[in-house]
Amino acid sequence: MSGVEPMFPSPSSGAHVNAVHDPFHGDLLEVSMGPHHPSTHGVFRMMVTLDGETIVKLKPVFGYLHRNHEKLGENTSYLGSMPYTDRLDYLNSMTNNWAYALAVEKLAGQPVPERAEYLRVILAELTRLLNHVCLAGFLLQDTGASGTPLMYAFREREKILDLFESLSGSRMMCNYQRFGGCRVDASPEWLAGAQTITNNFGRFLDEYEELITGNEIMMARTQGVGALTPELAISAGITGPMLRATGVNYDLRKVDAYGVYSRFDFRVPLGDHGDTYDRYMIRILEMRESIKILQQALPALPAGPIMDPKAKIRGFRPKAGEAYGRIEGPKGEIGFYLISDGSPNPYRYRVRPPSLVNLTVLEDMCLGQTIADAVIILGSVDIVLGEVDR
Amino acid sequence: MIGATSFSPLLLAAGAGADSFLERLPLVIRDTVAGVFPAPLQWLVGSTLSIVAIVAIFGGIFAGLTLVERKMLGRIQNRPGPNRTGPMGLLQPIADGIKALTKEDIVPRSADHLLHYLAPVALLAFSILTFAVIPFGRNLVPLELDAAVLYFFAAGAASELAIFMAGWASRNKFSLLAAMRALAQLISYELPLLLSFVPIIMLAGTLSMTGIIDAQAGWQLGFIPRWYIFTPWGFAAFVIFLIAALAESNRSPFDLPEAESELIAGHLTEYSGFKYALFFMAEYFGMIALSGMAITLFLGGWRAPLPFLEFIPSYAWFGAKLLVLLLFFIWIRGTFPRLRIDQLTRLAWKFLVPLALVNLGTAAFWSLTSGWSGALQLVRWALTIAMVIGPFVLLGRGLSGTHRPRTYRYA
Amino acid sequence: MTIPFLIIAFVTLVPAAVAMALRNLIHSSLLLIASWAGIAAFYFWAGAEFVAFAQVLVYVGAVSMIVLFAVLLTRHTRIDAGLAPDSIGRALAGLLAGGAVFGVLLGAVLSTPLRVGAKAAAQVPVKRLGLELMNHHTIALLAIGILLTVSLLGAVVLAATDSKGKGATP
Amino acid sequence: MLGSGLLQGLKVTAKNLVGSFHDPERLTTLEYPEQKAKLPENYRNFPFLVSENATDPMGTLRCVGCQICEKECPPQCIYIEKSKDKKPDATGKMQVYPVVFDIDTSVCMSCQICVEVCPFEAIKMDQVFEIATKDRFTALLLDRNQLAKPNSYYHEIHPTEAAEVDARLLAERKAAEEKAKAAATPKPAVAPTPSPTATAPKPPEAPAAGGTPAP
Repeated sequence: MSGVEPMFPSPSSGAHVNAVHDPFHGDLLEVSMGPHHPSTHGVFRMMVTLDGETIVKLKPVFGYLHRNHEKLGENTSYLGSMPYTDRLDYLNSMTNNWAYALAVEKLAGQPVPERAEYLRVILAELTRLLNHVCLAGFLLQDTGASGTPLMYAFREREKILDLFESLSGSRMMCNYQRFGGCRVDASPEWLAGAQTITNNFGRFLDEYEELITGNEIMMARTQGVGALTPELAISAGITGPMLRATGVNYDLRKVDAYGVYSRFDFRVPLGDHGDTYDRYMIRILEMRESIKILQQALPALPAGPIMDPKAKIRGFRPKAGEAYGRIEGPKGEIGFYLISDGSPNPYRYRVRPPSLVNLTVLEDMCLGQTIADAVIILGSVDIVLGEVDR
Repeated sequence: MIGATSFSPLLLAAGAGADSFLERLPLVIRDTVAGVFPAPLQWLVGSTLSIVAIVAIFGGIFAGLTLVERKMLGRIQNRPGPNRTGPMGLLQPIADGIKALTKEDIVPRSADHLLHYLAPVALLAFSILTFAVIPFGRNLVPLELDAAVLYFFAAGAASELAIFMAGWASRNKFSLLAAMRALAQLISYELPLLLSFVPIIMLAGTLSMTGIIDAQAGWQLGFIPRWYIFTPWGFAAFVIFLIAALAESNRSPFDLPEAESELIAGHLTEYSGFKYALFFMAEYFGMIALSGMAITLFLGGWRAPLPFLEFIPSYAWFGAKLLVLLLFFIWIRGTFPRLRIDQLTRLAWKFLVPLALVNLGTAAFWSLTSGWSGALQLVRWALTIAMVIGPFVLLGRGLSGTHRPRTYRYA
Repeated sequence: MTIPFLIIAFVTLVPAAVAMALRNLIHSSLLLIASWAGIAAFYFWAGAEFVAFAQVLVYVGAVSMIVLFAVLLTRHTRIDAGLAPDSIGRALAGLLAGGAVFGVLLGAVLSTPLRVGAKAAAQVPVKRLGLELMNHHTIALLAIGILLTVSLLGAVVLAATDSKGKGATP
Repeated sequence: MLGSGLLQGLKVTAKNLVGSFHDPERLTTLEYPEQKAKLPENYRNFPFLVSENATDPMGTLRCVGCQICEKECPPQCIYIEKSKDKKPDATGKMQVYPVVFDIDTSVCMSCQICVEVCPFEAIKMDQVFEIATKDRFTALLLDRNQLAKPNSYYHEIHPTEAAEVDARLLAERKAAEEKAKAAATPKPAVAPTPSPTATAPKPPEAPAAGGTPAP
């Protein structure tokens, strides 16, 4: 951007905005959306350069929520880092915990009893429902539906959060998985509650789809907006529903078949256009698949201990070495890479955040779209700043 | 004297109308109050009384409407809505009013102070002007004008000016961008709004409101009122009028200027305190005026829907229909996402305007074939319905051609 | 020369004059719109309601938008540009031209056969206006209609080609 | 047909509008101060120190000042100072007790790792969440007097958990008495009974180290 002479002095009171002159496009408008903006899902800033309404350049700026998570991991014990993983992607603490526990178990070669494996699958699928319902609600909120779809989504989310609270003690900061199993056993009443919720969830989804999916305004606003090509998605390392929306068949639950996923039959939906509508629909269909998994896993939950008896809670010193544990989180592949030097603290503690990786292609998707679309495209990427900034 | 003849005071009801006491009540009040003053001043007192009545009643309706809107939106979203201030949240409008009054009124330093102050005043003035011609009841016609419908749209059209002043005076890039959007939206929806009521004028044969209401008097087949909404072209015009009214009053699917998710609060970004409340009052008055217009043109103004219900006073019927339309506006706000600016203007120019023009033809056909009777009556209805549905489906396909719910494959 | 006539004349002429003197283009265009409203008041005073509402609808509603958009979108004029006459000669030439036009207008007004009636003309209902237009002046009406449609289509064609030229949005 | 999706949407919102008047499922708001949600038993907020009885909380604190929780706490918000002298604990063994036991509740994130690693069942999670204060510093730093709560309170908020903990402590006390009786009477030929390992039904709090603090 050459020649940034403010043709039109940006008023001190108005948002930080100045007009720039660009030799190719003529007079452009550089607008800063965020970090304090109603629709950027947290402290995330987009420096958008507009030519009229269409976006010519978009520079994402983040790091406002950086809490030095990985360096902290190196100074606390393995167990000490577990509650911090809740704060990574604060919408899905169960899947964060499981990814970390999986990595440490791989590092220390720690077996996990059957019942704990089944419980982990149940809780991961409940978290997937939670996250995708949240996304659908926020996406509709960005397109302008004044809160109605979001309230329906939150009504369902609260039921699942109550389940997590009665099991782990806290709605969102569960700190529930341990290396070699889970911390608290699921009581029969809890399992009955989970069963009723999964049975009713299908009915809620039908009502939700009736409200949204056929809605002409919603289709007009999202179809063909923010399209992502499969090649770009693969080369940018995109994972999760965003990748499957472009048609690439890559789901860790099928690829790695970690835990006991191989025992359940479920399908992986794939999109063709990779635009915002596909990303929304893929998440709705994935919710239906998660319900199917839950309905198979809940009755088949075996009895037995939920914690491997030989597992040590304190003074846990894995042998020196490194391990990378990854699971299919609701937002994509969340992985933990640990290097241990035999001491109680990990030598290196690295998190692979799916939100950050999926965010790297934001500019490619937004070029040529209008400013109203940029908001929806950001919404469909489904980022949580806790995970992006770590 | 300025047009003494045209500004006639509250007209005594021409039509037969039930002479029940309630019906003549407004006249009785006006005569008793005007009687106190000497003769030359009586006209002046009568007019100020009607002005005071309109501003008071519709100010109250505005206050009630803000509460009803929040309660209804709440109920749609499975929550009770405001119920803390007063028994059922009934004191909420008063609380909002006090809040708006006491909030600090910040004016940006680089703003154009004169225009910044004038914008809400102008917007409110223009939207209140439109109330002068709407007949609220048999004897409640504030101003009996011969070209009343044209007056209504002249006052409505001037409100664009005020929005431009608001956007420009704030000297803020966001509000200027939003003011441009608002103007594009208002101008492109002015045409369908005007075109949708032209067939009514053609069939009613007059531009004056009471004339249109009289044209909708009488009953078909004994109990169906002869309102224009019950004719195929009338229903199509009513739908176009409602969509355009939604856009004119910046309501839900078209609330682009105040698109929170994009441009913060559009041209209202730099307003706070009472000026912000004035903008909202103007928006709600615009909505009430447009629904009053829709009632007069399509729903037979203050006429009762069924013959045996005539004993209820006429202004009660106007109020009931107004309530139904306002609730419909709120219901739409609770359901639909927002359209983008280019889709919004494409909807206006490529869908509503052609439909309104075709509707003109259908109404012409309807009026020419009014002589047909017996079997021909059915043919007439069938043809008119075909002339309404046909273009709707054709243009509809063109509008949302590629947008269809998709089917997905599974790996 | 009744009082309302003076008031309306004041409301029409003074904003127009002030508009010429102001430096801020937006303020002057808004004052211009105020004087158009003054003209509408004239029609009202003369009892021609229909023309008054048409004047408000067309001028205050639409033409004002065009004026404001034109002022806003012309990029290169400084918004607060007030053109001070840079030489006495040019100011004199301006006055001369203005005076000449004023003289011609005054002559035409004074020599017209219109009698200056104190009483306002009879109230003309809109229906008679319509019939009059449709019977005696249909040709003029149709000609204006065609003119407007052609200009509308021209604008649409211009706008369509213009957006394609500068990189069409998807 | 063009408008069918929109009409469907309107039908859903209308169903919810009407439903919110009669169907409890469609009106989920809980008017907080008047109606309070029933907290699940596992709910945890800030920790508290368990004392055997309410009459003499400082005397009968279960905590022996072993500082394991201080070391294991991720945000390091516990501060303990041991006493010089010793006092007998529940099983009669002479134990040190904490003179100072502060928890900075502005740092604590209620992750209950201290409860998990405490070998003496001395610290448990509380369920009090209405703890707003005006004073940002001293009021949030709770000392041992504010933290100590009787075992009866523990039974109140976590009934099943408290019952298991009491059962285990009782077993330990009995085992310790038998050992003491066995040691007091002449040396029997057989080896002393092995100290009771973790009993099966107990929730896997921490493998009871039989009274001696793990290294």
